[in-house]
Amino acid sequence: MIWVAALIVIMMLVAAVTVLLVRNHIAAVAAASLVSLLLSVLFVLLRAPDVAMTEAAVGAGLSSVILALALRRLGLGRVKDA
Amino acid sequence: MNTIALTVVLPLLAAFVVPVLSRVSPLLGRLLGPLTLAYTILLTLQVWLGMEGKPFSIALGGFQPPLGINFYVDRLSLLFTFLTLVTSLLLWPWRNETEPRQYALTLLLAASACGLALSGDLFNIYVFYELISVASFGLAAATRSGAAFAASLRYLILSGLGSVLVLCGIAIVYLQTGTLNLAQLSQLAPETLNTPLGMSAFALILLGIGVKGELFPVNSWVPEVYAAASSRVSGLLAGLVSKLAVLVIVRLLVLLFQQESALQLMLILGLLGAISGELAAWRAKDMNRMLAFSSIGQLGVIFIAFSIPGETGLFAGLALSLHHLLVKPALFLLAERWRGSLAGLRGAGLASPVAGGLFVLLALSLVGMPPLPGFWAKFLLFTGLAAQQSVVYQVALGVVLLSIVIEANYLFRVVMNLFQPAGDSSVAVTTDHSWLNLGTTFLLSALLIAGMLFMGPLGTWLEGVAIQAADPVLYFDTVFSVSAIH
Amino acid sequence: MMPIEIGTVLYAGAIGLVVIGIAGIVLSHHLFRIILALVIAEAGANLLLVLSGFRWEAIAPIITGGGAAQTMVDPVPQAMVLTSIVIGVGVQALALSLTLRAYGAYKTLDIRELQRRMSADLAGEAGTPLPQSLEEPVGGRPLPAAEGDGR
Amino acid sequence: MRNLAALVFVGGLAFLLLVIFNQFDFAQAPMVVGQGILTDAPDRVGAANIVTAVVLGYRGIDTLGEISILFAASAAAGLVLGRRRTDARRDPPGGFILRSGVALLFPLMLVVGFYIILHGHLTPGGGFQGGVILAAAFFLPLLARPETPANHVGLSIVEGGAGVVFILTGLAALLQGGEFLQPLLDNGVLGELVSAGTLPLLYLAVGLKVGAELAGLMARLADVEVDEP
Repeated sequence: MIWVAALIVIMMLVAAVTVLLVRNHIAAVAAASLVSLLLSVLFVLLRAPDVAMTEAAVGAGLSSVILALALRRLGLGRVKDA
Repeated sequence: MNTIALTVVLPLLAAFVVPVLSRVSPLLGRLLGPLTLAYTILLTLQVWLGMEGKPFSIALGGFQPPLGINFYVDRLSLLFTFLTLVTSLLLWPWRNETEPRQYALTLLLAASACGLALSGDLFNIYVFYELISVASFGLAAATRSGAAFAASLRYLILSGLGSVLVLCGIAIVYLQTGTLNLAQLSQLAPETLNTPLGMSAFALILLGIGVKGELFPVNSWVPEVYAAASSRVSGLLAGLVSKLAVLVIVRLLVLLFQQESALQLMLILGLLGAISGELAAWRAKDMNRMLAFSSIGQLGVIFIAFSIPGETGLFAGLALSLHHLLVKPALFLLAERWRGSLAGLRGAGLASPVAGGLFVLLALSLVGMPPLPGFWAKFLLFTGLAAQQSVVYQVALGVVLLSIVIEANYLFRVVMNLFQPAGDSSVAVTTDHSWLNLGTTFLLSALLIAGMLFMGPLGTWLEGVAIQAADPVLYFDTVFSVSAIH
Repeated sequence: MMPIEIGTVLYAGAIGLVVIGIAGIVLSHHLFRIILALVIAEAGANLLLVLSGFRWEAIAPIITGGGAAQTMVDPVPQAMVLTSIVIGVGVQALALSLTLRAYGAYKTLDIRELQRRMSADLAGEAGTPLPQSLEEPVGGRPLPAAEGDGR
Repeated sequence: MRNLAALVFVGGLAFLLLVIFNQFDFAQAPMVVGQGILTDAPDRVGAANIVTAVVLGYRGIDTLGEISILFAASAAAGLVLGRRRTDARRDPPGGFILRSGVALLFPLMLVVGFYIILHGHLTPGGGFQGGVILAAAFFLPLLARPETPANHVGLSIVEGGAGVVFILTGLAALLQGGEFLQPLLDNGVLGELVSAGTLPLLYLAVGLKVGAELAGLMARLADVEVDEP
């Protein structure tokens, strides 16, 4: 279990740093969504299925949709934006 | 007795209903909020008379306190519930063109403020704190100007940072003790939280909740929001919301973090806030900024007062808080028509003598002119500070004196300006204070005068409130004796 | 699991998220990034709370079948985290709405630029000169003298 | 200069937090309240999912606060974003695949959403998770058919109504002499669908409210143009 956990944690932290550093906004949203997804896997490992479901539905799903909609309205939603 | 939960629930219910009801009948929509608040004020008075000064606790959902959430009702929390409801009613957005959503947000603010005053559970306090935050973001942006959106957004970001810090603090407390119930924590605290660990939890929570309490390093939102929001909202935020944040911090301090270093941290942050706020207010060029910065300064003084150990500190802090709660919203209401640069206000006091007179009265009390209540509050602070042995408190005494001098200086400058005949520099001064604002200010000033006339009994009573609130053993016994009866 | 303990790894992950998030809030100047950073910091705090209830050899707090004798993990932090996740998404949506409007008004997403224009706006409304750095409490940042309108 | 101060702050915070949390033994935190609830909940509340028992029972007022926060956020967002301009440009309608996909998914997501909500007291899931799925279900048609705008009046009726149901359920207990939010009705048999007293009703209210609020928020953010203040 420790290696699984360590792997997930490392991926999560890398994704979190990516969110702040990547120039493309869509990629940043995707990375934030990945953080939530990995977090929800961690929650499953920690015996918190309720929290995992919520994190997956809210963090990885809904929150990304809201962010993407906002990006579209800000005019930053094009992938080619560097 | 358990009707006290209704002070939180009924405003929430009204808030849920208002947007829909306003579509059906605009009149009913406008009346629902004030009626609900008036009814809950009556309920609070009823409970107040029924409790006969003895604290009690109610177990929400019938689940006994350590497992479920309880509301702790003593004179302090009831006093703040009452003040919350009355202030929200006085500062209600009466204007015709108000959107129903703004009614809903004001009601949510009132409900969560009552919840903050009553709640006896650490995480529940966090939930109400978030509710009060979200409601105030909405209200701060309600003027719908670009500046209001930007100011509210910066406020939100700072508050969000604060929330994360509070959550980390709660996680530390929970890891250390395994419970969130304040009464149980107060019993466990001497063994578990009286450590550097507890101190760091306190620091995190202090910084997090301090965002709303205009605490020193996390108060950069204050001038922008008060300058961009409507004066009623500024009055609510400066008068009410900041006091409830302070109240929560003080409760946690009394119950959980009874250590000297916690008090000293708060003292130092309060000192920095007092001095930086007053200096900035002294340099401010327009009314709203001046009031905003002086609010930071006065909150700093309140933090200094609460950092005096024991009931002396509570007594002085409470007196200062109540005084500020009365005076600041009144000043903001007067400032609504006197927005803009201070230089442009020349002669405004002569043009509308009632408003000018009220401003002078409020300013005198704020500075601490002897017969007015402000003097007694500051007097209590001085005696409390002077009685402390530690050097830091002596320094604090000096700083508070200095801040009063600065405050007097800039307030009298404004007063002089107000009553100087408008010479050739005839800046068009708007003098038509709305009857509503003037009436509300008048009411608040009348309360101030009444406080002056009944200073003796009021002081004794307030000291009783402070003594009751300063007793963690009483808190514990009250919460757990009730659960035993259940 | 001798060399590294799993607890250390998980705590490091949670604190890492919190710190990365807070660093993003404090250091970033782009409003959208700041909001994303806020989301990450909140996620880290949530993980911290869930960790506080974990137990070895325990099952998820759901009673299945007949035997309820097994030990379970602490349900209280899980309930708190459920609450805090939903609070987080509400605050995030409000933050984005405000961002849209602030962008509509000032046409910038740089928070320094935004604050500069807002201060100029407020000062203009009040009829006072642009506030100088000393008027900000220390939490605020010094403003350079108004350097035109930028773009 | 400011960046340096911020870096120092962040570094200090990281160090502080690491030191703090290094002092705790992993998975050894005292479980005072948690243990009490684990022993008390099955008989007292009758929900097989103890997290649900905590969310709606022991900490019911937290949940009320939380749905109020969502309500406040959606009201504030509505206040900020304003009404949709009638002549606003709309997105082009979605293609055939999107439209038929949505037509297929919509009922499915509704069913899944309600299933998750109604089984919240038995299995993982509940009002929040199901509510999010309901919100997604109502948002999908907006993507496929932008020409039919969201029914904000209907959504506000649902969110207000669900909140009222939650509070009235709590008040009913108060009127009967209990405490606010005290569970009513019998617990029933642990693990059955109709059990745990009023909990499923409360979760249904929470789910509808969360769903309506999130759907409203998404629909507002999806509008391309709105009126200027």
